Amino acid sequence: MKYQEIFPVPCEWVQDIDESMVETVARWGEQEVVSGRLEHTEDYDKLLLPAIHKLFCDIGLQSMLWPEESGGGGLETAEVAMTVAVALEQVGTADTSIGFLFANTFAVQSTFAVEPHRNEELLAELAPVFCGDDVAVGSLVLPGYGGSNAAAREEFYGLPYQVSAERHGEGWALSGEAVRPQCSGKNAAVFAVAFDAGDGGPAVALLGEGAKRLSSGEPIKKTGLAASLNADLDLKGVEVGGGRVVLTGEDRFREMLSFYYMSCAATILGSLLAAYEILKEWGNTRVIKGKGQVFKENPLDAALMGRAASRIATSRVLTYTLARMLSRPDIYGPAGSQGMFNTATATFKQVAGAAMLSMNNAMEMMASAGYATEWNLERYWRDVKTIEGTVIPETAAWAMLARHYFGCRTL
Amino acid sequence: MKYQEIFPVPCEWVQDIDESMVETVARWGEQEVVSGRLEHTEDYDKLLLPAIHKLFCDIGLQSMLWPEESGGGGLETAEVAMTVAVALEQVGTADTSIGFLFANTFAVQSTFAVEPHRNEELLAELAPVFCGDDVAVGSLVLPGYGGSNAAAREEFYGLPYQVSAERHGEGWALSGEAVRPQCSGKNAAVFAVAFDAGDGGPAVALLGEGAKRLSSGEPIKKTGLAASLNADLDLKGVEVGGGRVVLTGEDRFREMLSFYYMSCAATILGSLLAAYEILKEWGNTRVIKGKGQVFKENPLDAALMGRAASRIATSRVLTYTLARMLSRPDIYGPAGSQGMFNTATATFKQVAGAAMLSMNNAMEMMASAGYATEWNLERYWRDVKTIEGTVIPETAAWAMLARHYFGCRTL
Amino acid sequence: MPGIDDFTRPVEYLSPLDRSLGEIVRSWAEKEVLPYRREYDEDWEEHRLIEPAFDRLMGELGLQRVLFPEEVGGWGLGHSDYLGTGSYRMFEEIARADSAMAVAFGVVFWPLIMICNEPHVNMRLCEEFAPMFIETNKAVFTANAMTEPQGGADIENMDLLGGSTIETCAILEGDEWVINGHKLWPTNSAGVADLFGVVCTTSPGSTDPEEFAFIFVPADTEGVTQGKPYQKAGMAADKNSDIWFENVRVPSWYRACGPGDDFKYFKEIISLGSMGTIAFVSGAMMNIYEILREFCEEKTFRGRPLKENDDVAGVLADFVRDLEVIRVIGYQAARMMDRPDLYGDRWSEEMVAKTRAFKYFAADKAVENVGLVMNLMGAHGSDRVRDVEKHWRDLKIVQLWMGGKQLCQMEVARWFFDCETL
Amino acid sequence: MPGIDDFTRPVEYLSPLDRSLGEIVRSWAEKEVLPYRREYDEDWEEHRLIEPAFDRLMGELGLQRVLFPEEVGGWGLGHSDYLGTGSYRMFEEIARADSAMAVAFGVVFWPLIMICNEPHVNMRLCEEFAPMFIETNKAVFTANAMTEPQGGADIENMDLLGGSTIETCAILEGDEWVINGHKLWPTNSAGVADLFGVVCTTSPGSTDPEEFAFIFVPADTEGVTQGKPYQKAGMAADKNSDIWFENVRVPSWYRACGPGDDFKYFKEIISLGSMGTIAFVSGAMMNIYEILREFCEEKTFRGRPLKENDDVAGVLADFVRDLEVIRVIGYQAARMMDRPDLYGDRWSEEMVAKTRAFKYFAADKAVENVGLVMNLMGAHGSDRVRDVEKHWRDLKIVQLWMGGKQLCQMEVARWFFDCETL
Repeated sequence: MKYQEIFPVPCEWVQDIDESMVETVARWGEQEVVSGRLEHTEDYDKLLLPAIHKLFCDIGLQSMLWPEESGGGGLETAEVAMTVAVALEQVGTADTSIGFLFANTFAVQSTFAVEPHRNEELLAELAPVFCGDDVAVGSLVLPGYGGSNAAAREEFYGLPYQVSAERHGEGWALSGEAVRPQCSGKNAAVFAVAFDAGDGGPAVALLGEGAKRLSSGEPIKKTGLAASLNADLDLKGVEVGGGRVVLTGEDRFREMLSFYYMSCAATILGSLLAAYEILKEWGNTRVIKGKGQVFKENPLDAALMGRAASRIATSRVLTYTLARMLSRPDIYGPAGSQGMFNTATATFKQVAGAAMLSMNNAMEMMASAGYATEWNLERYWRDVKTIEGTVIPETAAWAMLARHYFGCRTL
Repeated sequence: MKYQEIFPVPCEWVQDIDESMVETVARWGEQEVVSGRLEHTEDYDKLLLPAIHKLFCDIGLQSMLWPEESGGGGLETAEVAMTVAVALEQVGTADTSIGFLFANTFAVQSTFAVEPHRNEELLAELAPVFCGDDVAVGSLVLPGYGGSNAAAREEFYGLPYQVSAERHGEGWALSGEAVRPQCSGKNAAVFAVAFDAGDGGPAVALLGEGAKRLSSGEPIKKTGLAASLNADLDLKGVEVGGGRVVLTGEDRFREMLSFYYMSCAATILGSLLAAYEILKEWGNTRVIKGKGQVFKENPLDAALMGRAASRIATSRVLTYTLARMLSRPDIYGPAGSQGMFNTATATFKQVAGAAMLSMNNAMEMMASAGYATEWNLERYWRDVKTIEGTVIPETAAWAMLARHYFGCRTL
Repeated sequence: MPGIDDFTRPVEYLSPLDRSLGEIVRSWAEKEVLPYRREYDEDWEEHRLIEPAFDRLMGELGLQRVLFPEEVGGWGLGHSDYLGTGSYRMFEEIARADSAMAVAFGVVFWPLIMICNEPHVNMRLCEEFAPMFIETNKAVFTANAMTEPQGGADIENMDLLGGSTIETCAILEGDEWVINGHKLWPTNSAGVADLFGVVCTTSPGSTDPEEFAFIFVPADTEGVTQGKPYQKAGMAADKNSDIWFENVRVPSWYRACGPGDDFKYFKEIISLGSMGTIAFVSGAMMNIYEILREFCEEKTFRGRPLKENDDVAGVLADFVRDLEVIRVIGYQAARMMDRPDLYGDRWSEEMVAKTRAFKYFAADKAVENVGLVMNLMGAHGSDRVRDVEKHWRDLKIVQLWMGGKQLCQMEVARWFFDCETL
Repeated sequence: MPGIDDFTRPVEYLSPLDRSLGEIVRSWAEKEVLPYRREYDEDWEEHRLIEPAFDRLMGELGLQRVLFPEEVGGWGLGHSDYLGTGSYRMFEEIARADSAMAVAFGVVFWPLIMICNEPHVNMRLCEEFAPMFIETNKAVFTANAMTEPQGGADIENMDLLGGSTIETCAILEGDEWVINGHKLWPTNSAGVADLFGVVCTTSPGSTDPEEFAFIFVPADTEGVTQGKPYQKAGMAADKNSDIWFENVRVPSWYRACGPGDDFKYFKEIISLGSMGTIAFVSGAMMNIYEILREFCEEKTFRGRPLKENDDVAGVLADFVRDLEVIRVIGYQAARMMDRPDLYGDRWSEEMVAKTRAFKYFAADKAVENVGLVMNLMGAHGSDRVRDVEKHWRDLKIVQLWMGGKQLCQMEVARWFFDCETL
């Protein structure tokens, strides 16, 4: 494994399939991304999309949960969580924004394609989408802050759903204006939209790209995440059948989020490792104080490097441990339990925080090379910051954790 | 396990023996310490010593590595690392300063009583000390900052040894003034003294309490760690035979430190869990804003609580993972490898930093109750701070990490 | 070579007394406190070492008189243009030696603010109380009895709660107030103070500012009982205890400013208390700077003095940087107290919010920095012979008083963001 | 309801021009910048939108003239008592709209400091260069060519290296300097500036202050070549590129102050640059405050406006607290630049260390706070329509220029702790 030796992980948990995944994705990163990554921020069509296509379709990340006979990877159980984690670590190293697309895609798929929730009907129905030769990104539509745009008064841990739902036969009609998906509002193949199902609690329904009465607005300009062509959605009573409602209930909703947070943590971990390489290179080659000192031999810079290394080492252990916990519900209980969900939240917040701190420090050390596009570092910094805020607003994260660990009732 | 359910750990690594250890030590904590802990800061002889005796002798922590036939616990392999970790978590919860004594004791013993370094001769020789009915604390004498007191010019990663050594037959004569041990300078049974063995690199020799030409000065007043009666030592050419030199070489020295750092991290983790309980109690019972709000329902306080919980959860995973890595050299390589040593350093620094941050926040929330002795919190805060600085000076820690992860040569 | 006097102060703001106040207090501290302070931790109950030092400063040197008007024998600081900056200098110099002594000293003026400061001088009470401070060469203390068992900082949270949580009740019977209640934590309680300023309500549960009463109670009045001092993480020179008021009777004119004005001017206690706190912080940090200079020259890492290690120097730089900043804002806060004509009334919501902001900034930064300094010092950080660990313990307490950090945050947000329910 | 004008400033320090400068710039910003700045990121190479706004501010409104002496048509700020506080106000108001514009504007004065400020006014050069700024209604820029490829901040690290690392060489041939060298990164390079101040050595490798030369070079001089602008994380209005000087010839009197004095007064560039940076920081933060007010009133959590959530309010409070602090120390720094008679020479090691301290404090706090604000805003934080993410990117760059954080730390530690080898 690429960084295995220098930053130890609980390697006893990593299986052969994971190791070969790492190898494949690392090679993809070298060949498809790193070689031309400077340009990627600018040209989605010419540069990013081909790399995504290679990863999602040719290597097959988007179809790994489908049966081999449909052209998928044949992974069915929660053990896939570890495979996803190690893959995303590599993807995130190459291009964090592509990692974020796959984190979303996996979280969407986890609701119907991972045991014990495998839904053969849906798998068959969506096989043409995810096992085909077109990139198929899944994108979550989660509760967010309320305000003039909020469609519903119901909340998930204080955050209103962006979409309101009315019963429509066996299914629902979904409505919402200026609904912001996590990614790829312009071009996701499937949106997994959270809404309130009344007594059933939170629910998630899958909407396809071409769903009637679903439209997307202008592309959003944002700090980072070049691979995500995001845009707000308008849902004007979009009808969705009961079979497309992939989950209901808090436990199932938390389970989806646990997988999502883990995937995002792994993506960010990859970013951190990329930043490590950039900083290491800088530290080895830069000379300061006249010609007196190789950068890394300066005690102040080295101390910051030491701290960064420490955060990487611990972030890595945490991410792998979370992946393990999610991959073995037989040992650790369901991914949607309060405990697992909160561990996932804590891990995501910890890893994202550690990454931002380390990247900020790295930029401070590299000074103008830190913010010049040419050295690549600033791109990871923008991407991680965007993920950190987009996945969950800070306030909601801590309130959730307090609720669980301190028994708060009104938060 | 006491906090198992609320803060998940990689429980697949915890064995039956560890679980029963937790139970025993937790009971000890409740009965011997928590009931009268307010007084413990003041009266070592009447209150702390009996608790230490019960833990070290009756429960047998100090003899767990000796063969059962000598009256020991019969633990011989590195797997004891996990047992030590879970025990120290409980000890640290009850009284962090007692945990620190055992962290030292175990680190000293790890040099000659854990496979593959078991030294039957020394085990037999020291059996009367550690398997008897008197408390026997081991205490490390490590390199520290130089200055007028520094005895030697040789350094371990930039820190000079406190003791200088001259060859004396098969053994050595050790000298040093105002030598500061990690703990218990007044009353440790065995000091493990680090010195420079010339070409052999660092070495550690065991000195008994009554060694000739070894004397201790006045007790030191310090911020915390009531159970450690510390004092500076004077070594005026203390002779030590070759058989008492328990290790030589950087690998072995790092191995001892890896065990030590892990043990200290586990002790601090216990402290953190105690602080969690205190804060939880406060959050449940305090009412603020007139009678308007139970403390824990205040979003600002809850957010700080959520952050604290997040740090506890991640600190726990990190400490257990480190213990696992040290306990299975067959999987993870020797505890003295650069990688393991740096993971241990990173984990210790991370856990100590997380603990200080959480305790500082908890004190801020509890205001005067935070600093009043009566609420017990301030004691943990003082103890952890003392450990954080005593174990390794900050500057040296980051330099070590940078050296390893960034290949610095002069740090 | 730069020393503690080379940190920036806005020289335009300094009081004409600045130099002499500074010299008096510094030389007192060098002689009477620094040589003994390492023993203070064990002196927390008895004050055998601490009391004589206070006698010298407050009684003999007379600094307990400064706030009173000249007419009653004081130095007139309360109605001068240098109330803030003059106090800042004294507090800072004392805190350099011992921040608990600084707070015990500063609190002497805290209730007296209510009667000595323009525009609400209460000359009758000044005349009545001045002699006990002036006609003696012993230290005489006051205490501000605010906090109650049920609500912690609720009393200070005046804008939200408007005094409605105060349970200590004062009922006018003829010419006397009859006071009943239970207070906790005042600095200079546990038998130290001779005079209390007691925060009462004349109608429990009311949010009417008119019902808020600030009433003076001599400590030897019948019905006043004080508990034993609490044991704390530090600050031995600052004794705190419970105080019970049981049918305590004092003359009706012992109410400081009267209905409405008690409530209004009580906020001055908050803004001035916050300002004073910054001085305690910068004083302690100045001493740590002195200690650090010595330590980092004496100790070595990789064979060179610590201060020549760039990483160590980074910690040192951050420390002095923050001390510079704290001192500049401390003096700005003091100036704002001195010149309400330029900056607004000391009791305005704006001044309360801004001084709270500066106070919790200073305390937070100090706690953070001293924690890092201790880590830098390794095993020497927690060793009492270096005195840094003492400042560390004390500064944590400084950070937490007056309602702690969270209350500061709420008051700051409330004013700057116009919040209503915090 | 408080707004951006209610943050504290030391009113005693303000320049008589403060109000009018503030009004001119604010109304310019509202009209010429705020409506367009969201498009600036795409305008980084061409400056199609950015240039006209500069023309209006600097050429038409004439603010590019302020530093020059009145005798040559300037406003005389360089020899006034309000160099610092006057500049602070302008910089802050511009940075509120766009901190890259503020730096591009501020840098116009940076090389001119060497010839316009007392006590080292070089009237011959003032006369020579003033017309290009004054006889036009177009924006005219300068640039300070300091940094070189080999050493980053080494040039600014003057006390340690004494100019020994400068490779750009100036040789006197008759009445002309012949300059050869390669510079990187100056603000207003990539073709923007009409005039360069070039840091040279007259003897490569020497640490003799006399060999340090600061020489003016008009951009159109033969042998000057500029590269294309670098792409950066933000700050589109600030163009940076390589500059090559190949046998560039300028008159011998284009050297700013002469041997020894160039070295000495160059430190004024550091102290004034640090002071200006604080203004960029507080200006950007003021705008974020405005945005936050709106956002936290509009968005809800648990059904209530965000600002009424105590946890959110805590973040808001910390933000305005730090902005208060930054502004107070910013104006203190500006005052120290205004009144060397009270605080010491602008080029003294003390002023360099102290302004560096204030600068890196301000930048660190801003970066930290804006990061937290983005997290608070959730998905809206990284959305360009809120403008916070723009300030976040820009402020990071502000933090890193002039040698970045570590160099500031070393200079601060060196002065306060008397270090020798940092």
